[in-house]
Order: sequence, then structure tokens, then C-alpha cells
Amino acid sequence: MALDKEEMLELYRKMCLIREFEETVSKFFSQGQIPGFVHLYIGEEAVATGVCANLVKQDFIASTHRGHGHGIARGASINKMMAEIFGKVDGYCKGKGGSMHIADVELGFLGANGIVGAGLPLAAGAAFANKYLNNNGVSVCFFGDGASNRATFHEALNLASIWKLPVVFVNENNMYGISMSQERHQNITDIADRAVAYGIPGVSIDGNDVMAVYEATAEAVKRARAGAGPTLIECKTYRHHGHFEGDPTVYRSEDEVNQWKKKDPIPRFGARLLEMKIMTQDEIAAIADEVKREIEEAVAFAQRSPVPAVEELLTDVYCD
Amino acid sequence: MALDKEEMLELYRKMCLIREFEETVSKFFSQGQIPGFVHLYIGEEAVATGVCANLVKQDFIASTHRGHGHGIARGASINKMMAEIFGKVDGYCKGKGGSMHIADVELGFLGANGIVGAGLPLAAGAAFANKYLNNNGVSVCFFGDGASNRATFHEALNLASIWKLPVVFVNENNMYGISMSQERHQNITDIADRAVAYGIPGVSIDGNDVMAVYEATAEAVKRARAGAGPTLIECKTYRHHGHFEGDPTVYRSEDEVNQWKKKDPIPRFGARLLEMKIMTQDEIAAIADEVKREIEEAVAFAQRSPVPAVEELLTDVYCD
Amino acid sequence: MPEMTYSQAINEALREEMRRDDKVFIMGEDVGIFGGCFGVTTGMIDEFGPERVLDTPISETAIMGSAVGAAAAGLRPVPEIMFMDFLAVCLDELVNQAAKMRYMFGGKAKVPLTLRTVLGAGLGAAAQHSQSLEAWICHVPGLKVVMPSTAADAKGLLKSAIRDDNPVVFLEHKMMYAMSGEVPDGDYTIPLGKAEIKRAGKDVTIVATSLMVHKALAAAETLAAEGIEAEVIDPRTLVPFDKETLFQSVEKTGRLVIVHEAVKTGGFGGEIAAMVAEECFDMLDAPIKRVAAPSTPIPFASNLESAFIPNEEKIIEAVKAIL
Amino acid sequence: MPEMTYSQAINEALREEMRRDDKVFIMGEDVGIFGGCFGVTTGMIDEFGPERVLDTPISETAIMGSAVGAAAAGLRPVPEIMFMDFLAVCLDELVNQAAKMRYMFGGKAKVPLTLRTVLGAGLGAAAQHSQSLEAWICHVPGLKVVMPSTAADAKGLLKSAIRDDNPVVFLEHKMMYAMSGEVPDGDYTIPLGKAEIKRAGKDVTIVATSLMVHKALAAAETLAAEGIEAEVIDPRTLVPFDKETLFQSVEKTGRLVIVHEAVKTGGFGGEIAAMVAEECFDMLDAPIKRVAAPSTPIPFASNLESAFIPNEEKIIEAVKAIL
Ligand SMILES: Cc1ncc(C[n+]2csc(CCOP(=O)(O)OP(=O)(O)O)c2C)c(N)n1
Ligand SMILES: Cc1ncc(C[n+]2csc(CCOP(=O)(O)OP(=O)(O)O)c2C)c(N)n1
Ligand SMILES: [Mg+2]
Ligand SMILES: [Mg+2]
Repeated sequence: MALDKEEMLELYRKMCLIREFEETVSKFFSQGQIPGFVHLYIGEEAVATGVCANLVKQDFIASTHRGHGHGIARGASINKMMAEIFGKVDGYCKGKGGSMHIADVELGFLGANGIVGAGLPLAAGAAFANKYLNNNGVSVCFFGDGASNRATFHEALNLASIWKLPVVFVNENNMYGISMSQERHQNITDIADRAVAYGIPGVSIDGNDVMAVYEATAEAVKRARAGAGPTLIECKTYRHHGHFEGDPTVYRSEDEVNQWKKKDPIPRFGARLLEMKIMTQDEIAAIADEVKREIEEAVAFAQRSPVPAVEELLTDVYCD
Repeated sequence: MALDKEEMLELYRKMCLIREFEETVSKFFSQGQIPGFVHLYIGEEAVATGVCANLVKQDFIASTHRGHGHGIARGASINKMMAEIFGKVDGYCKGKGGSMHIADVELGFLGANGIVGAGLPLAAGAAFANKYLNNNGVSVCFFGDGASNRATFHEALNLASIWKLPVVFVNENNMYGISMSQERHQNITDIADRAVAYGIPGVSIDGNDVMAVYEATAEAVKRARAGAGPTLIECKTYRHHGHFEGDPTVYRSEDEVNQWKKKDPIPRFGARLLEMKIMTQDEIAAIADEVKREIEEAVAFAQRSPVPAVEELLTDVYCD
Repeated sequence: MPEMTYSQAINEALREEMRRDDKVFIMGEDVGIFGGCFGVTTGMIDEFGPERVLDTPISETAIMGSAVGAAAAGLRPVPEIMFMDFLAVCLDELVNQAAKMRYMFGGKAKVPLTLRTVLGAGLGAAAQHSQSLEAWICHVPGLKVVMPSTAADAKGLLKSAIRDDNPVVFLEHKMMYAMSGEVPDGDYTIPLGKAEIKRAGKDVTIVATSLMVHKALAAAETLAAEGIEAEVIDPRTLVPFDKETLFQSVEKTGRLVIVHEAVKTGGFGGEIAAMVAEECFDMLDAPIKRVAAPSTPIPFASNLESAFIPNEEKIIEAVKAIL
Repeated sequence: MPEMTYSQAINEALREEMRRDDKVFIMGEDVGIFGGCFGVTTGMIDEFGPERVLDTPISETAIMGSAVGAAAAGLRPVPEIMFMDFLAVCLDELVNQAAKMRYMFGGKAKVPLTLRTVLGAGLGAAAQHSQSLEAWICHVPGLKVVMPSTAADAKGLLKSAIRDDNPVVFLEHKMMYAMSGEVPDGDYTIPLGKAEIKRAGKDVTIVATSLMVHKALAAAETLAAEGIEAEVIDPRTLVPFDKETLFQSVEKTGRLVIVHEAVKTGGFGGEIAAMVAEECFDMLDAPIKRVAAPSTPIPFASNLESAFIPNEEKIIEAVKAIL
């Protein structure tokens, strides 16, 4: 279960890749090159990265409206993701889904989702399929603190608990659902406490510590693969940007944001790796360069790609 | 808060009235005189009775498909209830609602409900109205063990907890949702434990002990009126009949039923009152007679009442 | 051909499909030892065990949502929602997830699930247990909608639905479960999207769905005695809709009466009337009539409920009004 | 008359009604300090405080359900559901509770709530944030359905909706919030159930709803240049529906084109076509045309989304096809 040097470097690289991807989306969105809404994962990279490092081929993830980080952590093509966000035909969904619906079912990525909390029963269902097919696979569902107040949370966790489904419910508690702070939207401090209602384990961890996320997930995944049922993991984290790009964030203080930026998961893990002598300053710089190049390529790929042909409007409604 | 002799006798009488009402409905249903479905409260009388003894004029209750006992305990007219169940024009709803929709909003009875769990947010809303109008009123929602797995449970309790609404959530854990036993439909033993998820008090009590129900509710109602927010009370009880009349109850053993019949709340409270010398054997017999007569009158009232005029089909869709 | 009830035919279709394909499983409230609220799944748990016949908690959102997840992950779930009225508590999973997944993902997903649920009045079950809400579902691109009116159709169409790679909503009428009919022997399917002319005629076309097919046939019988030959068409699937059969009939008769049990305002009858008024206007010799329930909730009292449900007399009246 | 945006007109109507009647309050996700996802409730929390402008958790079932309970208990809630697509997660509370309570209880309850929600495509918000699902709501007896197309209509109709003792669903189009128009000074109401002829004409009747009213008017303008005089009718409320205004127009023109943004199959256009095909058949000189979105989920890419939304050209084409 302990990670070797290569694996740790890979965690670091993945977080950098997500960060660079999101910064780039932010830039092109503000330039008006991206239609619709985008919700960025900046500040929360440790969660998806630490979780997905535990997954193998037959596993599934279900994601949210804030799904870019989940896709990248699961190993999705950043070219196809970027092209999708730009609404281009070479995107994952031929440009028909956009940021909120990027998916790659083949890869075990059941999609971002525009309906808050919708992923929870989907993930339970995928976990049921894994169990039914007896393939040792698990499912992971990411969802926000706001989503933990939705119907789907309750019904999916209850179902998963009685059927002992191999699923890990990963709560990304970034302290807000749009403008509603957690202390206003629920009467509890630790969402992990809700596990009690289903007789399953619940753990609350520092979601900005990628190793802590990795380890908590490793245990939950082990439990799930062993047939012992679901786990609820709460990862406390923070989004640096607004809810969506363009949000003036009137509902929180600059001071609060700055406090959290000090806990930024990327420099934090970088410092740890330096300290452990797993990584050098040169390697940090090299990763930054490499990631930058990859994202530039993804943008070039997206920009090069044509918009979908207008006939695409009418296809893919049904399969024959 | 302690009950005097008269009040205790009244609790006993109410339970007997509910029992007699339900036995009578059972009889007429099996004779084919009542259309639709009926779900009887036999065995669970202590819950509604103990709870509603705490309520005053401006309070509300929201009920379930198994709602006759709640209505009677709240003080609804048994004549109008019986007529409604028979589908007659002098029923509470002019025969348009039937057993599953008996209501008397004026009396603070927001209705039986055909949708499992639907009462929970309704009660939260009525409690909000009480709070908004600052009238010191509370709301009570009855709901089953099965209903505690529904969306509405989670969302309503969360909302009530953050808004500190004056509402008491009374779970009637009769161990089954139709054929699904509690141990199969949820992974916990005490539904009261779910209160943890909302940071509110949760208590689990013997629902066949009317005094225990009365006292737990008294405390919850006091809390609610004082502005301290909602409470979840779980009353463990059992339905003697099938889920609906006609249910062959293949899913439970006769032995189990017999064990529970020994804990029947009515003889149990009767024995206690005898022991405490609050009631005599003669009074027991007198109450039985009185209750029988009342119910016979209710049946006569219902049978005498005409069916609604066919024009009623088109009225009451909108108010003008 | 053996006689069996509508309910038995559905049970048989489920069993045959589960024997044929071990990815098919059923789930829902009380579908196991209880055999389903209307007895449709009776005995299935004995044959297939609790791994493939799953009792669920009262959690329709989880039922529908997990069925979608399981379907996307490679299984073929056949969830049951006890009453169609309860779709209102789990519509997101059907409408925003199941129906749209393929399109949103650019054709790179399939959701082969068949949702079975129960519609219709007649049991005194009142406003929240008697609705016919097929119009909602028909308005959701990505879903197919099936409404069989006979045991034979139910069996053949359910088998097609289960084999279909799209999400299909299969609507059973509670007042038809006990109706018997001849059902062909062995394995057969009826394609989705093919109407059936249940009775041929030349004077007027009556399109009816579900239980109303039987009322329309009774009306046609009565009309025949008066020399009026009604053609009764059962679309059987509303989406996809077999326009061809309908249009050919209207071309022949020039007159159209549409019958459904759903309330008139916003019912699927509007869609049928609009298709004809748009595409067959020149064939029409008379106004298009709709016979449907009045736009009210469904009352409990038996006499009111009977008045609510469209009947033979109202169909006859509508036919005569346009002859 | 002052000019203001559709969004400002709604804000003003809400404020005036809240000043007039202290039983009126608003609730919804981010309606407080955030001012609502589209800014419609901006500043209201400053005037009325958090007791009457309530931010809720992401719990639409609790929002709708508690609004119903509060309404039955004597208040006049104005809940907001952020996008109409999300009605799918709380339809039970609207359909099986709010709409039916009065009927089920034999006329002895009232549920005076006004649900505000947002429909329509055009923002690149894709399949789960762009639907026009008014047909679902119109099919539910007990609900009223309002779809204003101008700032003035929005204000006057919202005030009527809030004063109405029935549950009313008030549908705002996200692409109209920024549109400006003249709004009468002071307190005025527009009755529910009265259509407005937005442009008079004699050659063809165009019935259009919400944003499509503007596209229909643009089409009428273009047609006028070619000598074709289209009459454009905005029903403004779909339930109750003003048949009289529509039928009078059809009597005059003999031709009908219906335009809505909702997908065609099962859309409310079917109901309108069916009413006319049933009750005005003899007045019709040509087929009834519907211009609506194709029956697909709503795509993300801007070019596809534009192709999805009905436009001026398609309206003109439909008109010409039946002239
Ligand atoms: C059912 C539903 N309700 C409301 C919304 C609108 N909405 C989109 S994201 C969001 C906030 C979600 O908060 P949280 O779950 O904490 O996730 P975060 O955005 O913080 O990652 C809301 C209210 C939605 N998309 N779906
Ligand atoms: C949303 C919904 N799902 C399913 C049903 C069908 N149904 C009616 S009562 C019932 C069981 C309810 O169990 P519980 O909440 O424990 O109440 P009890 O009947 O035991 O009093 C079910 C499943 C329903 N009416 N509504
Ligand atoms: Mg959040
Ligand atoms: Mg129970």
C-alpha cells in the first residue's frame, strides 16, 4: 500500500497537470472562447489525485459539475477533455456535452454531471454491476458538501449499506455550495458523521494532503474489494476560484481565501517531496515545463478541431 | 407536564376508540363496502395517542397512508372520517379523498398521504409557518421505518435542523415497510441514530408504552416551542394486521406476531391504570361500551350519507 | 395458443429474458417474496434467487439511479416502480440521466434498462395512485414508451424492451392484470414502434391506448350494430410512434377519434391530433375528437371515479359527433 | 412609462408584493446575498432581511415540500427552483401534493404558492440546464402555468400569481432577463388566463410562447415586408388557456402556426393544435403547423444549440408552407 518514489512523483505531476489545465480553462473562458459555465477544481487537486491513484481498469468513478480534476486523475485524455470544453467535434462527446458532461465510460468515468448529487446512485449502480459481475471492481463517487444535503445522498448510501456495495463515497467538502457556507447549510461540522445513519465507516480527513487522501481511500477501496461494503470519506478542502468562472464571491472574505491558499495542496506536497528528498528543485521545474507543454498541446488540439457538423444535432438520441 | 387522572383515562379511551374504529373498518372492508386500499393502525395506537396529547390548537400534524389513528388522536370527527372511508359526501373530503387523504386543515391535520415520506417536508413547512407567524405552534410528522429511507426524510430533517424549526419527527418503526423488514431495508438498529446527521436530538423509545410516548413528545414539543429546533423520536411498535387489508403477510412468522400481540399497548396501559388504581374494571367495560357505541354511530352516519353528486367530479380543482 | 393473464404474460416474459441473458435482473419494492404489489413477479425469487430479484428500500431515487448506473456499467436492469405516480419522486434519474446520457456523451454510452410501472384508475386508489402520466415520458427525447393492451402484446413487447439498448418505459395498466388472452407459444417478440389494427373499419379511425383499447373495441362493436364501421388502432408504443399505420387509416376513414385515460389537457392525444392536423389535414373530413379524462385529480368515491374514466358511451358519442 | 429589464420587473413585482402582504416570502438556493443565480433577487435580502428571503440548502424536495406545507398553513411562499430541469427532483411535491391537495381534501385546503423557475436554451448550459418542460406542468390539473414574454407582462402576471390562491408555476426564460421593455408605473396586475395579441394581422395566426414571441414578431415583421400580415398571439398563461382569443384569430385568418422552444414531441403545441382541430376545424383553411425544437436533448456546442432553438427563418418557412 505504501507508494514508491515514482508513484509519489506521479501524484505531484497529476496535481500540477490539473492545476495547469484549470488555469488554462479559466483564461480561455474569460476570453470568451468557451461557451456555457465552467466550474474549476483549483485548490482541490489533492482529492481526485489521491483517490484515483487507487483505481484499476474495472473501477468506475462518477463525478460532478466540477469534474475536470476527476477526469484527469482517472487518466482521461486532456486533449479530448479540452476539445469538449471548447465545444469541438474531437472532444469526448463530440462537443455535445461540454464541461458538465465530459465522460469516458470505457475508461470507467461515468461522467461529470450537471445535477448536484446525481452521481451518488449512479455510482451505487455501477458498484452493483461490479459486484454482480464479480469482477473485483469498485466505484467511487465524488460529491460536494452541498450535495450531501440532497435526496440522492441519503438513498444511495442507504442502498449501498444494505447491499454491501463496493463503493467509496468521497465528499469534497470545500465549505460552500455556491454562496451557502457549510455552517449555514447543515447543522454539523463533519459530514463524515452522516455515516452513522447507514452503519458504515465515515472518516474526515485533510483533503489538501494528497497522501492522507491516498491512504484513506486505499483503506476504503480494500474494504470494498473485500466485500465489506461502502465507506464515506470527507475531504476538507477549498476552491480558490468562485463557484463558476465569473462569480464575484461576495459571500466570503479575502482573508478566508488567503488562509486557504496557504494550505494549497500542490506546493505543500512539493515541499514534502523535497524534504523527503524524493524530488529536487530541478525536477519541480521540469514537471512544470512538461505539464505546461502538455496543456498547450491540448489547447492547440482543441482549437484545431472543427465544431461538430450541424447534422450531429439529431444523432445519438437513441442507439439502434 | 405530569398527567392527571382524567388525562390518563382519556389516553386510554382514545386508544380504544382508534382500535374499535380500525376493527370496524377491517370488517366493512372485508365485506366489500369500502373501496380502494386501507392500511390499519391496530397495534400502534399508543404512538398517535401519546404524541397528540401534547398538541394544542395552532399545532399541525402530517400523517401517512396509515393515518386513521393520527386523525382520531388529533381530535378529528370519527363520523366524518368513517364517511370519507366509505366514499360518502359527508366525509371530510366529500368522498373525494378516501382513507389515504383524510384531512382537516382547520384542525391542524394536514392530511393522510399516499406518498410514503411526503409528510416530512410538509410538516417542516407548517412549522416554518408557525415560526414565521410567531404563534408558538409546533408541527408533528408521523412517518414509518420504511419512510426513513426516503429522500424527504433527509432533506426535511436537514432543513428543519438549520432553520431550528419547531417540528417533532415521530418515526413509527413497526419493523416493516410492506414486506421489507427493517433489518433488510437499513443497516442500523435505531432510526433515532439518524439524528446525528443533522445535529439534533434523537431518542428511541418503546412505542407501545403510551406514557413513554407522551413524555418523550412532551420534551420534544417543549424544545420546539422554546425555539431550540426539531427532535427525532423513534417509537418501536408493530402492526397486528397486514400492510393493507388483504395482505397475506407471507414475510413474517406467526410467532413474531404473537410475541408482539403480548405487548399490545391497550391492555398494557389498562393493566397499568388498574394497578395504579386510576381506573376500575367497571370503567374499562364502560369505556369499551361507549367506544363501541360511538363507532356504531359513525358507521350509521357513513352509511346514511349519500355518495357525492357526480358534478363533484369537476369541482375543487382550483379555488377562485 | 395458451390463455393467460396479462400479469402472467409479463411474468413469463421476465423469466424467459432472465433465462436467456444473465445480465438481466429485476429490482424494486417488494418484488421478491411478496411477488410485487400486484403479484406480477410472483415466484421469480424462487427461480432466480435474491441476487437477481432484488427487494429495495422505499427509495425510488436510488432504485432508478442505481439502475441507470448498472445499465451504463453493462447490465440490463428491469426496475419496477410500484405506481406510476411515484415517478414524480425519481424523474431526474430517468429524464436527466438515463434519457440523455447517450446524447450528452456523444453516443459513447448506452443505458439498456426497462422501467416497468403501473398506471390507471379503477381500483379506488385515488389521486396519488391512479394517474396515467405517459405524456410526461413521451416528451423526453431518449426514452421509448410502451403501453401494451393485451397479454400477447405485453409479452412480446416486454421482451423487445428488455433487448433494446435504450431506456424503455413499460406501462402496465392495473385494471388489465387479471384480463386473459391468448398468448403465442414460446419465444417471440413484437417490435417497438409497430401499431396494430385491433379491428378494421372504414368509417372512422379510433386510436386508443392501454385499457382504452378494450373500451374502444366495445364501442366499435356497438357501432357496428348500427352500421358504423370503426377501425380501432392501438399504437402499442407511443415512442417511437407508428405514424404510417395511423395515417393510412385516416386516409381511408377521413375521421379520427383519440381515446386515452390520461387527463385531456396536455395528454398525448394532443400530440396525435397535432400530427394528423399537420400531416394529414387534407384527408380529414371532420374535426378530430379526443375522448379523455376531465382535467381533474382522480377522485376516490366509486361513482366519481367511474365518471372520471372514459367509457364506451363517451367514445360512441364522439364518433357520432363527427359522422 | 419607465424602461426596465425583465429581471428588474420581476424583482419589482416581488418587492411590491412583499411590501403589500407580509405573508409573502421568498426561498431558494442562493436567493439571498448572492441575489439568485441570474441576479433576479438582487438586493431583496437588504430590504426584507433573512426572515423573508431565505437561502436554502441544495434540497429541492425540501424547498418545494416545505413551501407546500407553509402555504397550506397560511403563508404565501414564492419558492425558486434555479433551473426548470431540476423540477425532476421535486416534482412529487408540486404534482402529488400542491396540485391535488385542494381536490383530495374536498375543497377544504388552499395552497397559495408561486413557484418561480427558469427555462430555455441559449446559454450553452447543455442538456440538464436548458429544457423547456412546461408541457409536464400543464398536464397536471390543479396547477396554473404562466409564461411571460415581456417585462411588463412579467410584472403584472407575477403579481397576479402571488395573489392567486392556487399553486402557480411562473416560468422565466433565461435569455429574456436582460431584455428591456416599458413597464407601467405603480401597482398593476394582468389577469391569469388572458392572451395578448402582440401584433394584429389577417393572413395567418402565430401562437408563440415565452422567448418565441420575440422570434415570431421578428418573423411577422419580415413577412409584412412581403405583404403577409401575421397575427401574433402570446397566450401568456398556458393554464388557464385563453381559447377565445385564439379561436377568434383563427376564425379570421384560417391558418395557424404554433411556435414553442420545447421539443416538438409531446410539447404543449400539440394541445393547442388539438384544441383547434377539435373546436375550430371548419375555420381552418390549411394544416396546422408546429415550429418547435427537434426531439433531442439540448446540445452544448454553440452551433448545435443554435440549430436546436426555433428561429425566425423556421417560422417564416412554416407560415409560407400553409399560405
Ligand atoms: C439538483 C441541483 N440543484 C441545484 C443545482 C445548481 N448548482 C450547481 S452547483 C451547485 C453547488 C454545489 O455545491 P457542492 O455540492 O458543495 O459542490 P461544489 O460546487 O462546492 O464543488 C448548485 C446549487 C444543480 N445543478 N442541481
Ligand atoms: C414514494 C412511495 N413509494 C412507495 C409507496 C408504496 N407504499 C405504500 S406504504 C409502503 C410501506 C411504507 O412503510 P413504512 O414507511 O414503514 O410505513 P408502514 O406501512 O409500516 O406504516 C409502500 C412501499 C408509496 N406509497 N410511496
Ligand atoms: Mg461545495
Ligand atoms: Mg413500517
